[in-house]
Amino acid sequence: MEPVMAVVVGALFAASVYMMLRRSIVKLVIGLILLSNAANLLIFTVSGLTRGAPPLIPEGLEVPPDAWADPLPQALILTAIVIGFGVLAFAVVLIHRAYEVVGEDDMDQMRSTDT
Amino acid sequence: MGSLILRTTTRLLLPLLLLFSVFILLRGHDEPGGGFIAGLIVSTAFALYLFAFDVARTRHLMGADPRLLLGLGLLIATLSGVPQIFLGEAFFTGLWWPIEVPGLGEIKLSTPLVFDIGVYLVVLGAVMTIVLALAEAEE
Amino acid sequence: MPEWVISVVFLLLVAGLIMTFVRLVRGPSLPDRVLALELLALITVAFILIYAIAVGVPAFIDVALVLALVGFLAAIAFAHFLEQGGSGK
Amino acid sequence: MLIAVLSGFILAAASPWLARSVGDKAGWLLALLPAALFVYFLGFVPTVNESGAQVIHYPWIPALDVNLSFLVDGLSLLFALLISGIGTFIIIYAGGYLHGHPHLPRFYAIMFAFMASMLGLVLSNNLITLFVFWELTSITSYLLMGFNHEDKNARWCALQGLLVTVAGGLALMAGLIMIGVAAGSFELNEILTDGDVLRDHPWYIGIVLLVLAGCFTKSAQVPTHFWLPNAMVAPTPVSAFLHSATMVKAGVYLLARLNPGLGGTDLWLYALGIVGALTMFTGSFMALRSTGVKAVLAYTTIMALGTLVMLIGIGTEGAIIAAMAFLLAHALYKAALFMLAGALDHETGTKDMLKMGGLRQLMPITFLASCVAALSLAGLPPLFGFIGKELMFAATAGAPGLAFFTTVLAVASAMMIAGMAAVFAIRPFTGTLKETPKKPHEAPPSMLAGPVVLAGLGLLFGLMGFIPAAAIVQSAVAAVHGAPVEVQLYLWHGINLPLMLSILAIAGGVVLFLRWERVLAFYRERLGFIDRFGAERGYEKAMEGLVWIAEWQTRVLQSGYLRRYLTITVLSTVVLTGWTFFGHTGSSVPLGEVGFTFYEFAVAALVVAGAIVASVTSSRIGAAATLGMVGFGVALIYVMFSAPDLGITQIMIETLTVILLVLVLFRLPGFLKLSSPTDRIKDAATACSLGALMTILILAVNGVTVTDPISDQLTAWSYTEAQGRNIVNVILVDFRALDTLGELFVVGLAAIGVYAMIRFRAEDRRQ
Amino acid sequence: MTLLVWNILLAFAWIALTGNFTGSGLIAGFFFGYFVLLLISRASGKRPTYLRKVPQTINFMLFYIWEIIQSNLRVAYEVLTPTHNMRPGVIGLQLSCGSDAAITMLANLITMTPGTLSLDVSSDRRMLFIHAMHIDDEDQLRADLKHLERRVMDLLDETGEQDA
Amino acid sequence: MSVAVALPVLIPFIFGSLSLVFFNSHAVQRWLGVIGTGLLFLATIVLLHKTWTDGIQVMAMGSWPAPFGIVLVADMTSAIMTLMAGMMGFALAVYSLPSISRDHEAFGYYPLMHLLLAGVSGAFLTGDIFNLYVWVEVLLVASFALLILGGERGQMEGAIKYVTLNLFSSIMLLVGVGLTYGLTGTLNMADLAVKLPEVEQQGLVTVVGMLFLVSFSIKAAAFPLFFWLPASYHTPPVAVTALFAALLTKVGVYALYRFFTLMFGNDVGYTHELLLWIGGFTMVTGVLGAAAYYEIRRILAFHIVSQIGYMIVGLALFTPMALAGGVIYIVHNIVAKTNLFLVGGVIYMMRGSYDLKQIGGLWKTRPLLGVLFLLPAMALAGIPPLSGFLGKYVIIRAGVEVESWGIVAVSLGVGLLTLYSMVKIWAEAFWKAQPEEHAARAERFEQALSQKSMAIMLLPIIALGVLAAVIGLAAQPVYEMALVAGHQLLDSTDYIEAVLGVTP
Amino acid sequence: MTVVVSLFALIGAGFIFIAGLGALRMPDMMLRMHATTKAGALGVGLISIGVGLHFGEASYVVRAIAILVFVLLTAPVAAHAIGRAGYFTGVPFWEKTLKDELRDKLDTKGKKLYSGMERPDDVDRDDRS
Ligand code: NA
Ligand code: NA
Repeated sequence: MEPVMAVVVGALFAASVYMMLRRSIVKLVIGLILLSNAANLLIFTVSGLTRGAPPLIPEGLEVPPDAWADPLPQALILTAIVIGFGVLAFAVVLIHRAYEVVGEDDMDQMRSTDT
Repeated sequence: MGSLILRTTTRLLLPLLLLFSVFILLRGHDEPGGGFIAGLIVSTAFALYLFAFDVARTRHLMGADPRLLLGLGLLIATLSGVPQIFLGEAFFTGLWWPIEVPGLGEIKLSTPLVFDIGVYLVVLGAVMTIVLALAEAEE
Repeated sequence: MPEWVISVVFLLLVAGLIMTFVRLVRGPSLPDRVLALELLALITVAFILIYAIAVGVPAFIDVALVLALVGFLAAIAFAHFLEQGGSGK
Repeated sequence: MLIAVLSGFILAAASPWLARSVGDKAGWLLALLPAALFVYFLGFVPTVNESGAQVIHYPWIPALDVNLSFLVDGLSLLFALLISGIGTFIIIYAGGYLHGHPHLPRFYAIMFAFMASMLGLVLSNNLITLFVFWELTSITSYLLMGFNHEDKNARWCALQGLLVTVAGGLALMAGLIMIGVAAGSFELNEILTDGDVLRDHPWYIGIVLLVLAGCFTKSAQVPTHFWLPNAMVAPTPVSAFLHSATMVKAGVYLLARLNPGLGGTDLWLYALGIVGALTMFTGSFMALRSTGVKAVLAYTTIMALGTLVMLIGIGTEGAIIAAMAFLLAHALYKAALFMLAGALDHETGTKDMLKMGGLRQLMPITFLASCVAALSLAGLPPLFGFIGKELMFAATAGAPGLAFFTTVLAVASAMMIAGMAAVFAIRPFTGTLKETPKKPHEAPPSMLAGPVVLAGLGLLFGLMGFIPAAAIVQSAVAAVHGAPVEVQLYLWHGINLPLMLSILAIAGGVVLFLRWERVLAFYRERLGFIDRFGAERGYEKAMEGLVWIAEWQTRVLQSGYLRRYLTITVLSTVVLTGWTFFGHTGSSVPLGEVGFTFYEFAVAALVVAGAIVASVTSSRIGAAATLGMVGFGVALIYVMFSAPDLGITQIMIETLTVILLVLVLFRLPGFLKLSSPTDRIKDAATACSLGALMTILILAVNGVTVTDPISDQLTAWSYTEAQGRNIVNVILVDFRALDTLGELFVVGLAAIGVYAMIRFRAEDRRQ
Repeated sequence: MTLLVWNILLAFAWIALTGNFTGSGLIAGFFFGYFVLLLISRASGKRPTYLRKVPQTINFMLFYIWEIIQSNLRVAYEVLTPTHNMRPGVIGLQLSCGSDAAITMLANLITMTPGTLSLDVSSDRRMLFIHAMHIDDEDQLRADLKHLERRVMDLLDETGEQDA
Repeated sequence: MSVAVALPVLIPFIFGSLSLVFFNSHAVQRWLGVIGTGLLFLATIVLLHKTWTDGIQVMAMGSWPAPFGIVLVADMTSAIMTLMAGMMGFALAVYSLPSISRDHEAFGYYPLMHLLLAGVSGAFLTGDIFNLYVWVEVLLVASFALLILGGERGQMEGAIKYVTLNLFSSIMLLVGVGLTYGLTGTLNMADLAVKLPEVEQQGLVTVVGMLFLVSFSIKAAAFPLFFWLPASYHTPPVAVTALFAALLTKVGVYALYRFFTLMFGNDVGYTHELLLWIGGFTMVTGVLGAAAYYEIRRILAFHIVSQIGYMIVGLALFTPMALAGGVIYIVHNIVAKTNLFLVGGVIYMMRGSYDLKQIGGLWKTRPLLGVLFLLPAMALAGIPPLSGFLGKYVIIRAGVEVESWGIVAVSLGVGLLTLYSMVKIWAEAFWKAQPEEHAARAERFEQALSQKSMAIMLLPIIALGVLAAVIGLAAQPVYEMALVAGHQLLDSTDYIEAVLGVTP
Repeated sequence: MTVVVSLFALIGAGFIFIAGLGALRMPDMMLRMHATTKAGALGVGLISIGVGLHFGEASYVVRAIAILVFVLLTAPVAAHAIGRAGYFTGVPFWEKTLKDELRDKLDTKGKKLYSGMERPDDVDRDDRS
């Protein structure tokens, strides 16, 4: 499954970057959402995929039976998901405000600070 | 949203969601769940209430300003790791106090639990700060 | 549960997923997309439940439980959006 | 010694306060410091003459070979005496010249800082410390040049001087560091004892070129001489000080100082000899056409600097003697002349010699002092300037390989200078009294003390050459030459080639003086192109070019288009990583086992399809809905591969994201198709390249087997040590609680940010 | 009183969730339920009494499940047949019940039963608008709906046409 | 176990949380701001002192030994960087008192400031690569929020670019962390220093290193990835810009130092050659960018880019002296650049504009401010004996010693252009007479500025100006510390032993 | 027991398939909703019962029931919300739709929906909730 997931992650990265390269600020945000999903899945995939063995220790045992999925990447991704959400919330409201002050959903109109 | 049906259902769902969130919070150490997920669930509960009613009522329901919850949560989470230093342990060293309460069985009070409660409050405070601010702007 | 049952069940669920996805993409109105999304949430609940049986891990039921509890919120949110005057375009 | 050098800085800090509290006559009081220093340095003369160079060492940054070590030998002492001696008169003079100026206290402060820097420069034994003071002279002289800073021209000229000298200074810095590294020591007394180490080092040519770049710019050698006349925008006391004994002499000083270490090669000879001679000629040539009292002196300074550089380059014993004698002579007469020029300017209100005349009766002392100093400039006996010039002619005539070239230029220069000296001494004072902007009368004593004393010294030293010779010139020559030399300075050496050349030069000078109007006309009519094509134009073009390049680069790079920024960023990532993967390391992509069930594949495919649809859909809210689907798909993937906590979190976050998008998006407009098809294809290519890179990286890393991940230990401890059965949660709240804490703050911060964004606006509206 | 009932219900919900069918689980559930109620009691509203409704409720649930199954078979038929024989339309149903709970319950039940979908309640709560797949026989449809309303009202102890 | 190493993180966290709890009381927030940053400053001094006297400081959070839990580690580099964070935090808290508007206070300026500092300190001190990602996000989101406080158009536009490009950077960092875990099964930096060289496919290690290189280069605003900085830094209030200028890009630089000494030093010939080119181009493009502008904050913003180049060059040259030079340069730059922004803020308070074409006459009326500008400006231009000269000298000398002539030439040339920019500000804002057409506004602003506000703002300016001089003058101890830092970076034995308790 | 569980799963999945098919091929939004709400909810409900039976243990059974209850509770509310919003925003009906008694009762501006039975002295009862 890893090769399939590798392609999925690649596709998510590509889609997100493509979205971010649009002129629409709304698409920009959607691109950001996809980007963070892509990175999380990348970590998930690259540390190995395990089927049906969540890292939970059943009652009566001290470690999970047999092989279990690596819990550490899961914890990292969980953190990354939540961080991604925080950042996303900010970004969404930011584009909303930017739209309000600029009056257009067009990144190309937002150049006053550089030139 | 001025829908009677939604409002009534929300009144029914709200206690269930709140209870469920506490449940998810407390058992997270042993099964899927924990402070985050619980905090997110309780946030969605209030968000649902917000959609069914309005900002004022949601604020009233919550009682405390979500920014206060946010600050308190952060303070609790941070401070849950500090006192250990006075016992000569590193910050955030887990301390456990299994307490035998008559009729309740053993309750495992611990600093990770306190930490998780902080997490819960932070998530609730943050999400509701955002959602309420947005909804207020909308109104 | 026999292997073939699992396969058939998944086949049905996947078919449902795909058809729902087509509706999600085709729209044409926002409510159409939202109801597709709502159905997707339901199918996902079912999918997770079946998966829990297939691999024999009851812990996954909790995932389904959460989704069942909050899945309809997206629909409520979209409905709210529409009633606030959003166009969906 | 340390106190002696640094006292200037201390006084600089205190002088504004002192000047304000003492009032009018502060100049006289403040001059006590340089006077005391002069006496202090004078005290070193016998010691140095008897027991040679003294090194005084104070550690500063020994780990970096930077020390406050001072080398007191003939050369540094000569300079130190000139700086403190002339400095004394300059301070007094400034009190008169800038009388009543509101910023006079500030002027004193900068002046003292400058003086102290100059002293430090000439006394430093450490290359880096020397450079420190070198740079300080550039900065402080910048502040002095721009003293009349509300005048745009003054700012412009000051900037020019600063940039030219600092540019050279930076080259010098590299050169000095290279010397230190090559010689294995940054202490001059150690470096200079064995010059062959440097001369034989592979870096030698580089070192010489860098050092010359520094010295030539500082000492206004062609083609960077143009800044010096412009520096005349400074108040006259500054010009007098900078041009006679300090600042512009720093380059000469350093060349002389390093001569034992770097000199004696063909490179040194030709570089210094040719550039010096050309500078000498250029200075004289430009002086001849100047009508401003200060401009004339500025160009003659260039002449003198060229002469000194040339002489150091020639490097023979005679040349070094000539250099030191000329240096001393020049310092004396130039300081005097500048102060006199300032007196004229101060009293008449104009700098143009053509507008002055008949001032002899009104300003007799000025006239007398001018005559004496100008005679020294012209190189007439019995003044000290004559001795210097005689020695110079002797040296050029004996220059190895450059005799003819240098001698011809030297004689030509001497002619022109003689002519201009006459113009300066005679034109303003003779003839009929002309109307000037101010009503002239004799300058105050503060402004005459310096010129009179210095001009008098020129006469004294000319008549009694043995005094300077024995006191200081001999030991200075020894320091520059690197070996003891016997020096005797006389007016009369018998009838020889130098004398003939002197006579020739003076005769020519007389002719030029008499025909000066015609000369000026000739310059005006025939030689105007010099201004259009001179080196200064080059500077201006360089500055324009710099600004042009800067603006062009900024337009191109900082275009304001986020899309372009992002494209560059993404492509940088892909190219750098991709090249490292395939090109540099030649890594390969192992295709592991591709085992999957149909429903896993279906979910994966739906995620991809959803992502693609979201990116091409024209419905904004449709994209949000499709995103929700991608989110559910990702949650399913987490569940299918044993991550229930992730599945739940993903679902919750997805739901909240939809809520958020919905709350925000409803006010935004729909998508507009704004980019062109070409753009879209390019963007798709960019996007796909990153996607492909990530796919490859995953596959490659998946091919690496990890034997003992740290999570094995975490799993083992989860229940036994941390009392939790959900290992992921135990990691979150215990093993890696700090991550979680940080993440909480991220969420909290985002909430504050959102709150502020929304509410701040609300406040705006209310107002 | 109603709050107490709610609290007990929540306590049971708690032990159901935790799977901890012991006294301590019940106490804990009661405890947490109490806090939940404390919190939401801010959003005050009328609560019906529940205790004596248990058998009635079970009865009703069975009825309801049956309705759902019926409804689904009908939908399945419509979906699976290649041609559409539906005659859809929106009708307004005059309401007898007046309480929020009853209306909501009725609306939700209608949604889950054969070929009908509640759209909304009029602002004065006298009319429920319903989208139906088949309004060929509108009278029968209305009769079925009124029957459902009656059952809901029985369950919730409402007498009809009151509430003012 | 060292308590000191955790305090620079916990203190701002606690005070940030407290500020949030007292969200509506501005007076309390102000006090918390000054006290909290003051304590942080003290804590960082203690930390540096302990690190200097007792060696590398480590605390395993939660008592979980490395590499299993998260460790906080302070070697000299970390301790010095943290000290700078504490110092700047305190200076800016004081400066903020009169210069930050009521509105900013009402919308979370102080908590954001505390938490930004926490993020920065955490990033400097963590010994875990994922934890570094978390800290980077903390400081990033704090900076997002600070950036938009005020809600003006320019802020929004700048913020969009800032957010987007920095997020891309964070994602690359996250990807890099994920891949590193996939390669080694560990996240602890010291453990990685041991395990990365043991990976069979060494090529892949370098490849993953490139992702970190890209990510941190974006954060550090290195060429060609700096766009976000000039687009946004001049938009918020000057105290915020100063805070950013002081610390944000330095986190990127620090991370480059940490990663490309301790962990990704397996292919120095390649990676550091690359860094050298990046550093060179960064210097040149940055300084040219500054030359193109006539607005104080923009000039200063572009100079940040330029000076990042010097720091990267210090790393790229990869000798103890070069690394020490880099560390000194970072310290110097933080002190001088922050101070320049602060002076710029005072100029604004007195003239109502940052545009050099609209202001002037300051040298005539405000000589003290002139001196206070010259100190950091000349320091930045590398004029001796101020702090910048020390950094420049060490780096150039290191360059000369390894005969890296190209970079020596570029460094020197860039120094000249830096001076040009500083003198441009000086000549226009201080020397030039106040332009008549803007005199009315200037007068209005000057009158509105109270003596007390001015005095409070000048306090940190004077302190930092003196510090710039002290660093240059008392260079021996500064260099000794930096050299120890350089040695520790180059030879990771001590670091690994301190963290893992084993000698590699 | 396996057979029962399999049956629940199969039938449930079948209903979900029908829901998906309905979503795809029903002619208008309202009719699609009939399919998705009912078949979807029932399908999930059946499957969750199957899961409860499969795992048998009390806590899982309770959770399975909880899923069932939640779905049956929330699905109609979601349907109501979407349907109402869709109707209010004017999503077109299938051309074979026979009648629409709501059309003239809606006041979108005042956000009011009239019953057509209002008495003149009516207070706005909406305020009560
Ligand atoms: Na791997
Ligand atoms: Na975490």
